[in-house]
Amino acid sequence: AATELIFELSQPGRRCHRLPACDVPPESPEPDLPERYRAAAPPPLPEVGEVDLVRHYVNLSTRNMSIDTHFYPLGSCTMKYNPKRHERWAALSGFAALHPYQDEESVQGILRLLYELQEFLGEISGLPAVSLQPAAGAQGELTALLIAAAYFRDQGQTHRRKVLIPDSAHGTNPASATLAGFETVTVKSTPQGLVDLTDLRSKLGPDVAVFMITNPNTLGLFERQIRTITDWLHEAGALVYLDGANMNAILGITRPGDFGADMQHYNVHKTFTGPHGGGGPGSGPVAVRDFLAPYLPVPVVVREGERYRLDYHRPKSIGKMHTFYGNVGILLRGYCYIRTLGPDGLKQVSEQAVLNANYLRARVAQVLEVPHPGPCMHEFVASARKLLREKKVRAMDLAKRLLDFGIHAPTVYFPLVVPEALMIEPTETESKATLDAFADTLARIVQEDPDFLRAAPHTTPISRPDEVQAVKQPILRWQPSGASSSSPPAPAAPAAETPQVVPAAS
Amino acid sequence: AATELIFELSQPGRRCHRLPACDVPPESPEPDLPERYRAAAPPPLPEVGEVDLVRHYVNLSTRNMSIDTHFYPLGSCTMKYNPKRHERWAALSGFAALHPYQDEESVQGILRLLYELQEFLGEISGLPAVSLQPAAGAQGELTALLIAAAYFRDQGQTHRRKVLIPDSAHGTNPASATLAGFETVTVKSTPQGLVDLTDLRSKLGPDVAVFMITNPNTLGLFERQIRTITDWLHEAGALVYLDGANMNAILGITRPGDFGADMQHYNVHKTFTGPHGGGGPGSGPVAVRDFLAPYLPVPVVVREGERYRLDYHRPKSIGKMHTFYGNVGILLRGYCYIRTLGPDGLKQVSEQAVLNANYLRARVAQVLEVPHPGPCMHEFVASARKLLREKKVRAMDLAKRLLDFGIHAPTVYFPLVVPEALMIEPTETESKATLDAFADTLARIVQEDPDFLRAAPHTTPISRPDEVQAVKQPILRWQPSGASSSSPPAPAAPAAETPQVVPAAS
Amino acid sequence: MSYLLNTAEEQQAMLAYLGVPSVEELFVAVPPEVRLRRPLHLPPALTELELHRQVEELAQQNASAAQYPCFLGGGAYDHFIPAVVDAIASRSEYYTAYTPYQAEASQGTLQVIFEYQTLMCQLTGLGVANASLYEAGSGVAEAVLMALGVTGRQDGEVLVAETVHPEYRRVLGTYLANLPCSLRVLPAPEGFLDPDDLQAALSDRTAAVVVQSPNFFGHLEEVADLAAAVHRVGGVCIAVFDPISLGLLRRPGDCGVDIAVAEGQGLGIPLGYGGPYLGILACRDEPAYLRRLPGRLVGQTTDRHGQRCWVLTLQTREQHIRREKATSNICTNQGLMALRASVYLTALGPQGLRETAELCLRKAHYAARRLADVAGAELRFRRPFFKEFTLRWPGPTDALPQQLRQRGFLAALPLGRWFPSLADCFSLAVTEKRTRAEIDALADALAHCRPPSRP
Amino acid sequence: MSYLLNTAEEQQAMLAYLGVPSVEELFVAVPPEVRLRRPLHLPPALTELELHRQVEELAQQNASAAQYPCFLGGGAYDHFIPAVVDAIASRSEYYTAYTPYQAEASQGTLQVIFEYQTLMCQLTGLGVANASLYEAGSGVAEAVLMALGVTGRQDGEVLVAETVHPEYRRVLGTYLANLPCSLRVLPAPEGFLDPDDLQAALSDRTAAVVVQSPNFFGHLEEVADLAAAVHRVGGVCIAVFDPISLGLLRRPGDCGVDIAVAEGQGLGIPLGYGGPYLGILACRDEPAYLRRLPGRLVGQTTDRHGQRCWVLTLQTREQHIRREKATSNICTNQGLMALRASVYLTALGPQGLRETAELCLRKAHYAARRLADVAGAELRFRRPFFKEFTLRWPGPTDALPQQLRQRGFLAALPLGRWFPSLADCFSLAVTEKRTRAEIDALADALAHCRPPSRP
Repeated sequence: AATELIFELSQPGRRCHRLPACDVPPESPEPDLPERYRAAAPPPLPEVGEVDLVRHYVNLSTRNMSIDTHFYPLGSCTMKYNPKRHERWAALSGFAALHPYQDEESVQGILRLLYELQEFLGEISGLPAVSLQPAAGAQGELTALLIAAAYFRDQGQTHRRKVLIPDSAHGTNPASATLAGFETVTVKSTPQGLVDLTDLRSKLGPDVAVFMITNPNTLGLFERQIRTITDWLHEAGALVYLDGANMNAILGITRPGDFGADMQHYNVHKTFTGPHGGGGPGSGPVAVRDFLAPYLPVPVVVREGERYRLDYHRPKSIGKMHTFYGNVGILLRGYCYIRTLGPDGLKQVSEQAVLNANYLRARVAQVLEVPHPGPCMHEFVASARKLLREKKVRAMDLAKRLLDFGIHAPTVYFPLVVPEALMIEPTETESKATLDAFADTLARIVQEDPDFLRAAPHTTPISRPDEVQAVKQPILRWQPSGASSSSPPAPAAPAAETPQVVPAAS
Repeated sequence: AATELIFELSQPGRRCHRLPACDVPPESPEPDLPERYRAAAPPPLPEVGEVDLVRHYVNLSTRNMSIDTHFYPLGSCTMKYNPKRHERWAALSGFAALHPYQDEESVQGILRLLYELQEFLGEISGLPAVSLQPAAGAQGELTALLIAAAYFRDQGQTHRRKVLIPDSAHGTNPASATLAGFETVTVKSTPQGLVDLTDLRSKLGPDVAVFMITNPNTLGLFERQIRTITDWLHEAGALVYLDGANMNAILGITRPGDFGADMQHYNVHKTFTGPHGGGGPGSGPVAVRDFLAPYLPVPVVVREGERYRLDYHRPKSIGKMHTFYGNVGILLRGYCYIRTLGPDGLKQVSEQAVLNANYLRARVAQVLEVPHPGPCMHEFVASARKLLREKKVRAMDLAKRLLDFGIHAPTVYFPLVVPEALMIEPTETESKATLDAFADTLARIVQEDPDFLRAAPHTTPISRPDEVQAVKQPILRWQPSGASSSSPPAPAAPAAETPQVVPAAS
Repeated sequence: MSYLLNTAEEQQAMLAYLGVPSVEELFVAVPPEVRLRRPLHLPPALTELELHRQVEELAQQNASAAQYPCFLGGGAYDHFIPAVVDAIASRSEYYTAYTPYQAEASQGTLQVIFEYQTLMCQLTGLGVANASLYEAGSGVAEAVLMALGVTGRQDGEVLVAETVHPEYRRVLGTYLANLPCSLRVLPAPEGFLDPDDLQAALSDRTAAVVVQSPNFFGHLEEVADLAAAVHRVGGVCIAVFDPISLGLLRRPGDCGVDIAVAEGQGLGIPLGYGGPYLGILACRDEPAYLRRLPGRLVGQTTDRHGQRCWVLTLQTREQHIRREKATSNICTNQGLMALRASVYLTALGPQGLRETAELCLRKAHYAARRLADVAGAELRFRRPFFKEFTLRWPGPTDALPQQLRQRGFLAALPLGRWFPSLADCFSLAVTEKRTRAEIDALADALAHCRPPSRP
Repeated sequence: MSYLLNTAEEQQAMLAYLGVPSVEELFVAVPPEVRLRRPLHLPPALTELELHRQVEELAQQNASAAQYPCFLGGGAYDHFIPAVVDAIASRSEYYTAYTPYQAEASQGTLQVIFEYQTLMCQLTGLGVANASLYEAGSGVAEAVLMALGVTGRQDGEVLVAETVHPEYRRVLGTYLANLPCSLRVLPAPEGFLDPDDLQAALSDRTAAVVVQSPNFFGHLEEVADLAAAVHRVGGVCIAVFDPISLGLLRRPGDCGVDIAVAEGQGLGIPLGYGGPYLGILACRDEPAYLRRLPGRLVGQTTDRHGQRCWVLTLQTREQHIRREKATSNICTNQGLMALRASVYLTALGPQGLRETAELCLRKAHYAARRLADVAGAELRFRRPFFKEFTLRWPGPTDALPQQLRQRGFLAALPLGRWFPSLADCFSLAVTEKRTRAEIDALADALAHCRPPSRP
């Protein structure tokens, strides 16, 4: 019954929410709404009672794994515990019921909070100028690239059309670069999983605008040559952008500004534990060096004595990325997190995240190949290549089988540079006991019958959905007529070969 | 893992909640707390992290059936939908953060709400004097009986020592009567499930203080002779007490005060949909005739002009049943419910509850014996007697098997006057579709293999716990030493024969 | 109406199936002469939006402890509630379930209660705890009823210290009104029960002695000495405790108490204008006690697959089986409140409970020093106290709460309504939530409340 | 620290297993010269109780729509949020899960999104909706990027009505800054886009036309006529709509719109000082559109047992597979906000949505009549409007919001910051929450704000 769609519960005439009678006098002398604008009937939404609605959505919720119910070592996503206190605070009406166009005098509390958060993020990254506006990491990337474009335009360097991106980068990097109007150039990785300096050198030139680097990178490795890299870029007149997806490894340990980045984004929903919400909302503030500050989106929160205000008067600004000021509700949670942890606590977060990852890496290395030398930072990538060769068991099969043990699957088939990749990020909020249980389970699973593994999971509500069918005959909405959809066949883009599951950068 | 006890997750030194540093100067010149009062160590509570705690209790919660997830036709318990708006309102700090000893001027809002609720409950029952103090139905019963005792004492009729109780009554009735210092006398039921008037007549005498009647009774039947019964009692100088457990059937239809009751309790958590909370908190206000008002517990909320106050000056009062004013949080939900439904809505509640019950009764009667003639009121009792005779399948087996279909079991083996009883109360907040699904499922189940039924449920996290073992070797707490408990053997009272599952009156 | 599901069409279909023309026909058993022939006199139905407005207005007509620092005590305390407690208690699988009769459908609630029972044993140092009672006042009454049974002194005497919360004493009196035993209050003019005074009152008729520590005035009683004295005459010692205090104080079980009772409100339960609260009851792990324990119990067992699981057990004590012979008429527990207390204690852990108690102790003592410095005020008693203390005030105390509220505080519980001899006294409670700044400001406020015409 | 799990002993055990003496050793890859050798300059850690106090103080330094009747609009509206929406959205299985890559572990989120997509199709009358975007402003930009691809007019012209929210236009400008297309704003001096003016601006270079109805001033545009004109030159018509208005108004799909975009905040999402909100995007069910749809999509399929189920699908449009060739860089959706909108629309149903829209319409028109009666005020435009309208005021409007707040209202959005020619104008929005009494009181308050020295 939980799998019935809400539309299938609809009964004409059934109702849940009711509205008060109208308390203003009727329209006169002419109708308020000319007939030509009026729909004959309201939209054909479902008609259900309150108990139907509640049972439907409550039961549906239990068909998810989540941090609150399971270990969720989804690499690159930093699925750490989401504190309940944040939910209580974010719900305070003094925040939740603020209209974005209230006069500034009436929102001094939230402006102060946002101002302080700007300061915190500037300090943590070593990049002092911050915009909280981007609504997600990918939008943060785009914002930074638009800032770079504006900067070079301002500098008369419109010939800088290229953005260099390592082959291990998140897909958002090249996509954002394209969207910002740049051409992308891929830089190779070494067998050790780091940027291939020779390849980088060969691609550096006067047409390069930005190097987008993820550090620690998506293999969980810190770029040992980071200073060399950033020095080269700066010598070439280019800017260095840090993809901040992996900030959880380096809080208080090292700062992007100190290792040569000029711009970075944060994922507040990762590093500072905004709840992931089944896919969002996220929040992707950007931090930049002072010389790039004029290009930040408007408004920026500024302080004048004891008052705070929104500064829109920034003539070189790229403009706006968001109608209002960003995902304030998520920013608020990030603020509370930073204030809860403090400087020592944040450093301990990274230390523990790295310790957990290395411990789990060492345990997993007893079972699966871990292709890159350690120590790792906050995550690591294992490979099921050998299992595939020997038993035709794929990374995906292991991932699915883990679900049977109440463990969410790691990220699989990413980064693309590792065959049969399993990308594992335990985070600092998991205990040794949980890590041991994961490793023990994995060790047990790899011994299991290959056919059994290829049919896994065996205990979940569904198992191995037909993704090819979903693409070939897309059904993207429920329709009253019955089973088959009028949706057209899928677009011609290549489909069948592509990996089924890949990570979100942002 | 969900079945691990929280104690088994404990790790010495692990912590969740932390306290601020002390901001007052240290004690001086002598210590605040003499050594002889101090414990050497704090209690050996579990030591867990916040994510452990949250996962534990969130996962545990999903091992319950509940109204929010399943149809829950538990007879006599009125498991209707609990509106979400009530939870929002009860959490308002203007209610939730009121200290019971605040000065009256500072609590005019809640006093007004409680005053109005007293008025509402008086009007609904036709018994105008109300105390909101009893914390549950059973305490409401006791309160009413203590009022009766005080009244008769006041009247010089201390010879009235007996309380008459029908054999179909909830167990709380005789237990409350005993606790109030009365002797109990059982009155038989007729084969039609109503009070046996001849038996009643024979037991009526000058020593009778109170007749406790449940109407509609626990078979879901309205006592057609209710006026005769109450007239007889009044002629005999006794009082009539109505067990209000079944008020959901008669809101706005008939009033206990109008059919001759002198006192009644309400179950706010049933009739007015306070959430049942896994067993409580409930709320059991009593309503009485004006001549009994002086005996109500103190305080009563009174109105003086536009102000409300707590009236403690009631010299004939029985005293107090609760340290403060009762379960205000549940009363508040009841108030909101009555204001949401209004007079017409409450009547429709009963009409729909009765319609649902009769419809389901008719459908179930195709499958199981329904021993008493209809129409029923808001619930009905079916019997699996025939199945037991023919297939050795018991009511309990059907109840357990229903769980496999996502339907909470009805109440079984109650009332005691029906062999192999299944007591079914659908409530008004369930749809015809849900009732049909129940009836269809039941029809399917009775055809199933008896061995299979006797082993049911088959899909729940556990199945058929050994209740005899639980009684013979009671383990009533976890102990660090390991499996076996130091708890002593059980008390000698008869155990094995008693029904496993029985309903709550209150 | 908002929560009714069936449409007019469905109702017609159901009536058609039943073969009756209208719902009215289903009420034939209700005699016409008792039918209500008019609408109930109740206010008209309101939509969620309308009622939301009205309910918010009612809430705003109260001055809450969320706005005003609260120094009120007397059995209800403004302790901090960590957000995890609310988060877990708002899981609707807990709050919309009922009594866990069907173990297979109720392992969540059952395990929570089993854990609660264990936590209460850990907290009190006693061997058995029930699944909870309504609140402390009726909890004391239930404990006394147990003691009457355990001692067999059904027509004996119950002694209660005057320092026990006066409303607990009153509830106890109400419960015992029609029973053969007698009830005697032991005076405590110095704010604690002197063991010698108890000794003098004990006899072989003594069924139970009820004490409270920290007591109503906040003072610590000599519980171990009192319990030993009670035991010497074969009576049962019942002690009311403050669960928060056990972060620091010796546990009732370790002091020889037979039955420990407490108000569990401080364990993560909102003040809520007095309820719903949580009645904690724990006792010796002895058959005579267990047999007479009121309320529900959850026990551990195994299912047909051998899995560990939990069930309601020892139900033969209870009303639904024993009817008039039951140990009590109770047939619910405060399930959701027991869940809150469990989450609270688990969140705090031993160290957190200790630190909370330490903060209460130190802040209360700081407050006592500061307030006793206010001209005219003085500590009424010289006894060790935990988080609550009593001040004498030069003049009547009835108007003080309102005066202090006007200066921004919920504070001062005048004691005259229960103790005429203490009409010039009031008590204050200080929890870990109170800051030094709030305490200092309260002292200033109190200084302004001084009646002008007194020395 | 609060959320770290491992004790010192466990950390030692882990280090021992790794054979390293300290955590420091694990950071060897970080070159010493870039290590931070000092603590971060951040405020010290606070416990929950301490931070609770500070955060509550910050919240209280704001004047919220929970205290003041809110008549502000401009893309965010104070609609009523039924309690069921909060109850469902607070299920932590929803809010602590992430992107549903593993379908077997994510059917809850996947089905919710599939239902959301369907609801958006039902609402808009279009055939496809994505799993949601960040909010309306960037949603408009994404729609325009789609249109550039669909028409193949990558270096063509994008026309935007001046009546489209100025911040949506500004976001669009930011997104398009480095792309070959050009962007032109079509003036609308009378508060709506005259179809003749559009006609004159259209050409075979026109890739997309963006209109909004109800528009930024609250007025209804002639969407069907505009769409028809756009189609005649082979362009794509993008319309921004107000989801609440569709309880009464013709749906974008029924007016011939190709891509409909909306801010979904009104659908059960708190005002929250501007975010997180919900970007709704729906479009024609045609391959050219589907291929270029940004963001996630959930599709129905069957599992290996033949059960109906849901998966993320058509991922070959997305960045994680197509990288620089992706249709957009988006790799999240606003999952939790889409859930809120779904619950909201389901709770309202067709009838509830209609009644809500009707109340907004009637109350807004009542308010317009009342406020235009205030001496000196007048309606600036004479166009049909839905729930928002523009008043001309005899004098500068900058101080009005503060003046009205001091009289108890959040009201008046001065338009001068976006439209210098409307420096003497402000807009007001009226939702179903506003009462006649509040509207009347606002009119009184406005009368008192009149600048003294103007006629």
